[in-house]
Amino acid sequence: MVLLKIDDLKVHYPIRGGVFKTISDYIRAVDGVSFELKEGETYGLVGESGSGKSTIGKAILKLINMTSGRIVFNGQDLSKFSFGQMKPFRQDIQMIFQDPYSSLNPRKRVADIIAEPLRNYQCLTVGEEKKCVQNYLDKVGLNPDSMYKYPHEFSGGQRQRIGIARALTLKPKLIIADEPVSALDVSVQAQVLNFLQDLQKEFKLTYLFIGHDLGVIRHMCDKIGVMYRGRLVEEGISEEIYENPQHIYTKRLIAAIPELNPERRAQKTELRKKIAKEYEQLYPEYFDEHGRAYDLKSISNTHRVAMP
Amino acid sequence: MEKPILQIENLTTSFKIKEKYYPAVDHVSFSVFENEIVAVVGESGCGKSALALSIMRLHNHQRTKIEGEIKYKERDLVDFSERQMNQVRGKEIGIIFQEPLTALNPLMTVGDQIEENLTFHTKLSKEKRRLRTIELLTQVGIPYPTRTYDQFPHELSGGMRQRVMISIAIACNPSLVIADEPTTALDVTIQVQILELLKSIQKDTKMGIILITHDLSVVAEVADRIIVMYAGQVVEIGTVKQIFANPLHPYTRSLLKSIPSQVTNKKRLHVIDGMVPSIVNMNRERCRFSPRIPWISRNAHEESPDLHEVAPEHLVRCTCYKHFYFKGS
Amino acid sequence: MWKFILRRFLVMIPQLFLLSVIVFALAKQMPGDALTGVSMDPRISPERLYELREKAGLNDPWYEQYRRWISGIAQGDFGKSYTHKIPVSEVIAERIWNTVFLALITLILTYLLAIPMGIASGRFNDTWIDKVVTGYNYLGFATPIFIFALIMLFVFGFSLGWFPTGGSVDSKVDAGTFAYYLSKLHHVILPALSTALIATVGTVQYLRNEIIDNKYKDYARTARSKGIPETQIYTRHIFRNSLLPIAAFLGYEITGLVGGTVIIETIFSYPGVGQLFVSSIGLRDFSVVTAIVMMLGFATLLGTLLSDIILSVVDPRIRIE
Amino acid sequence: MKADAVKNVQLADRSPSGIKIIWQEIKKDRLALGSFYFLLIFLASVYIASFMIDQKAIARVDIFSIYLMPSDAHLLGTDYAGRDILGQLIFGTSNSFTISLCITILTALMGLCAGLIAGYFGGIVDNVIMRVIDFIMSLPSTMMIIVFVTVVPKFTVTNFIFIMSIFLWTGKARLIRSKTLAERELEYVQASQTLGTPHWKIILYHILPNISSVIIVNFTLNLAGNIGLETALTFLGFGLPESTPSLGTLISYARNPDVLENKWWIWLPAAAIILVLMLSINFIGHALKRSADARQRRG
Repeated sequence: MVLLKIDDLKVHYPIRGGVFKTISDYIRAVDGVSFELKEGETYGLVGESGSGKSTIGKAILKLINMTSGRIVFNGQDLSKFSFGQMKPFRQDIQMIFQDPYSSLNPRKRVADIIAEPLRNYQCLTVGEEKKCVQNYLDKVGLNPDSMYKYPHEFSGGQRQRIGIARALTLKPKLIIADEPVSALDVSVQAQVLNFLQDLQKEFKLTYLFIGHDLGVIRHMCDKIGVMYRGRLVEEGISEEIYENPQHIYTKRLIAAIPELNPERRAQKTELRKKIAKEYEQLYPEYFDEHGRAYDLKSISNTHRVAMP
Repeated sequence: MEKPILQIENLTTSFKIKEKYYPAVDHVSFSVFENEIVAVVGESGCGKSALALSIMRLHNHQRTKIEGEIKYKERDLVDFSERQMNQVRGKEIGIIFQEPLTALNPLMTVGDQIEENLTFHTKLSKEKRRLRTIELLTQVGIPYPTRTYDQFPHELSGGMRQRVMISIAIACNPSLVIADEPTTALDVTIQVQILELLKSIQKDTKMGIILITHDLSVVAEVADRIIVMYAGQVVEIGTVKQIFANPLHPYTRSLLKSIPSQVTNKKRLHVIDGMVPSIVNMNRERCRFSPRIPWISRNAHEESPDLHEVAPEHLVRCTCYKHFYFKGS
Repeated sequence: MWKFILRRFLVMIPQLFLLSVIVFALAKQMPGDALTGVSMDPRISPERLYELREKAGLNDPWYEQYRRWISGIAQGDFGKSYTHKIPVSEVIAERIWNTVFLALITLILTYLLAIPMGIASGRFNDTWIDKVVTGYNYLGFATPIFIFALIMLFVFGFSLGWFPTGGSVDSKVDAGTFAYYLSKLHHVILPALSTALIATVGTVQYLRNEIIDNKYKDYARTARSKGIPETQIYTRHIFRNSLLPIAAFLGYEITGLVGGTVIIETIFSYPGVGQLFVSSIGLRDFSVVTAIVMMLGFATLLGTLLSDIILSVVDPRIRIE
Repeated sequence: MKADAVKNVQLADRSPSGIKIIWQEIKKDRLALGSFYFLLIFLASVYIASFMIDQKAIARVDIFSIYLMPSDAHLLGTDYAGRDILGQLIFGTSNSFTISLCITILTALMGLCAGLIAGYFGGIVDNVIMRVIDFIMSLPSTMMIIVFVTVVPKFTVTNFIFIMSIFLWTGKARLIRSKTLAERELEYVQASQTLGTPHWKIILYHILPNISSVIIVNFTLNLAGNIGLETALTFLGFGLPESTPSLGTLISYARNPDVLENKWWIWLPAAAIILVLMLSINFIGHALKRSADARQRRG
């Protein structure tokens, strides 16, 4: 079943210039993106900085105003709601943020941080609330006693887990994870990723996983959308994207993944050279005269590529 | 065997925290040879950046104590005066920082910032300096060097800025370049280009490179030898093949296993329990990694193991690595 | 950059308009108008007065009066002073150069004091020199200019007699001679110094923080990694980057001085615009008051404009859009 | 990684209870602590004294004791109308302090409202508020206040406070706006939005506590500044009406060169009180500033 459907989403920012600050052009942060999330799956949005991947996540939650398009969640069109009207739907869509340091209010205790959504939506007694907070702390592997501590008493990984617990309290259906591990060290990152996978099973969550690390994305996601300059250039299940990339940009991105086996360095360098050449030669075939990627075309049931 | 460019012996860098000195880099020894890339790997707080700054002696002098030997071409930099040090910095040893935007002066043109290096270390005329700067910009792959010369850092993209940083570091043909997380702030595709660039420059100049990074995959791409650091100490040194094919120290092995590899999908990742000990509350008497290996009995550890050779060029700070096994491996 | 400056100029037009409307409204609120003197005359009948008012346009709707008033100002006609019996522009013209001179000397002294102090305490922070400067800053922050000026006047003017206690020039010297200019300087030093010693504090503090900030920045570390000696790092990088915002403060400094002239000129009986302003209010000579507010308001607007322009010129991040 | 570490330290420094830290910081700074106790005792005694003394007796003109030197009868002498200077000092201090406090509170409230709203919502709201602030800031405020004071039909203390506040809230609003803008960029604000917390709650319960230290510092320093400004205006004759004596009133007698030169007891004590008041408030303010700014924090 389709849980979230994004249809031709556009987020444009005006560029003002000239003496009178008139709008001379737009930055097309997201420029006509459409995709679907099925219930229970993990959809990965991958791209380089400025590709618009984070903007999509924020536009779904109305943290950023969208210019046009439709966002249909569970059959409800969210795009026509205002920030305030979104409130009932926020229970079902939650977000995990990138920076474990700034995403927790330094002046609030962990208990208050995790209970914030509960206080907005449910009227619990003090005892119930405490029980609930402790329960979720336990779920993300933190000591229930830590609810009386302040965020600065925790390490980056622990803070990120607090953020996850906070997102879980309303029992959401969809979690938008915006680069949840990119600020963490490898070993801590592994821990958080494991938790995300465990929780997905336990709560039947659907993830929209936004990231730039192709290794992490492949590890986590069932389906992947590759973004470039505000457009989706390719979409497919993990194997298709990684083993059989079709768009020239995807190819280049995949080739850029560092090779963990030092024995194969020379091969990899050769491959990258080849792809770089190909990229230059074939660029006009994959992008129109404005450097904009074409619309997606299906080449198999699951695989879509931006081609003319 | 040839002489190393840089030979570090028992280097200890301590920071003053509340009137007491705590070593962030603890008795580190290694050497760097010509035409070699030595990667220093570790997670945040392991002392790798402190190590980089110690070699250049760029720390805040009032709060830092550097002990041990930093032998650069037979001369010990630790004993150098600031004045002598200034003859080494920029001329003999160059450094590339992580964040190219903040590392460049926002109010100075790119050209002037590169030229500065030449002004202080060469006797070139103004015109010659300009030509050399443009040559450098070309060398680091900047498409329009003469135009970029007069541009300010904020007008360039992240990758271009890092290229400028590199050209500053190599302006005087140093024999050693320290690259402190040079690609962390960059996108993958740009990261590849910068690493390729470093390698190609090395090919031409035969300089030694110390690559400081937290990213094992970057190491696998370019390094010749690897130094793994944990809590201020070196826990394992070896060639890239040794470390990746046969990692011995449990920390190295855990790190490698926790990378979400590109082959295993949806499998659980390996997790190291516990936390990196803080510089202040660290038990320096015991093996520093032992608290994080719960499935090994405590007495299996030697109190404070030394770094010892297990194969040619392969050193490990662990006596009981043979007893370790990992679930699923 | 040109676009920025042009836009900045355009922004000033509505500001100027608003300023003039406010000043005009205030002027209308002020008791008495051009005919107040006449209306006191018992020989003039109310009918005659009405006629006079009609003729002077005082019964027109406010926008009509405003239009006439503003077009007069545009031509340099501020009306007639009721106490001095000459055009306001002439009254002000007599004084304006004194004020400009005082402001100029104050500005120079402020920067002469601020830059070395700020640099010294920022460069050598946490040494004795920094502590001395910081201590001075504490005192300066806590001392209102008018009290400090009074004490200065009391000590150096009255008790020691080193400086004159009023006026802008010795009446015995001939205009245009060297002695005349010397005397002018002599009169201006004490008020200027009193202001500068206090006004400098903000700039010192700002400069100090800016230097301390800059010296731990990454780009300073990069400069050190090039092997540049520490002193050169300061001259080539840190001072430059820290002084540029200070330069941009010049305009705001002027704005601040405009407010200060009112107090300082009154205390030192210095015949400038500020003193004229205070005495005119006392004498209820509102055409002069209106003119001064309008003029100095214009000056402050120009000051902020100047600051914005300087900032856009010196900072390449704004200069190149 | 490095940048994160630094950020971590900065955020960690904003530890939970601001007031505790503030108090610790003041305690560490002997000068500030001394100033604090001094202010407490001094102001308490001034306010108590002003309740006990009969104001009418002080204001009574006594032509037989004009310009008396300090003596047993008049500890600090008398003024041109034979009024006791000490009594006037007590009323002046309490008046000046109360009025400055009122102005500071009023401007703080105005600045908070405007700054928080402009900074949080941004866009057109921000644009409009900032244009207004820019305009008020570009007016010659001292002169405008003077003109307003003379123009206002019924000049009272309340009017004076309002007139001053109109011109003095802008700096605060600007500061609070810039802090709010910076705070708004932090992800915890967005997090609260996604958690369904309404805007006003985010502003009051999340952003405000995080910028409170800045506001407190600014409040303290402004309080000192406003005492200076009020007395200066009164000194010029455009501040408090003479029926409400201020410290500035006493100093304004020094505009007469004879008083300035020969009758120091009239103006000097008032000047000294202003200096001491402003200095001790400033000392506290700077200690607070250090506690708010981790870089400058001692030890």
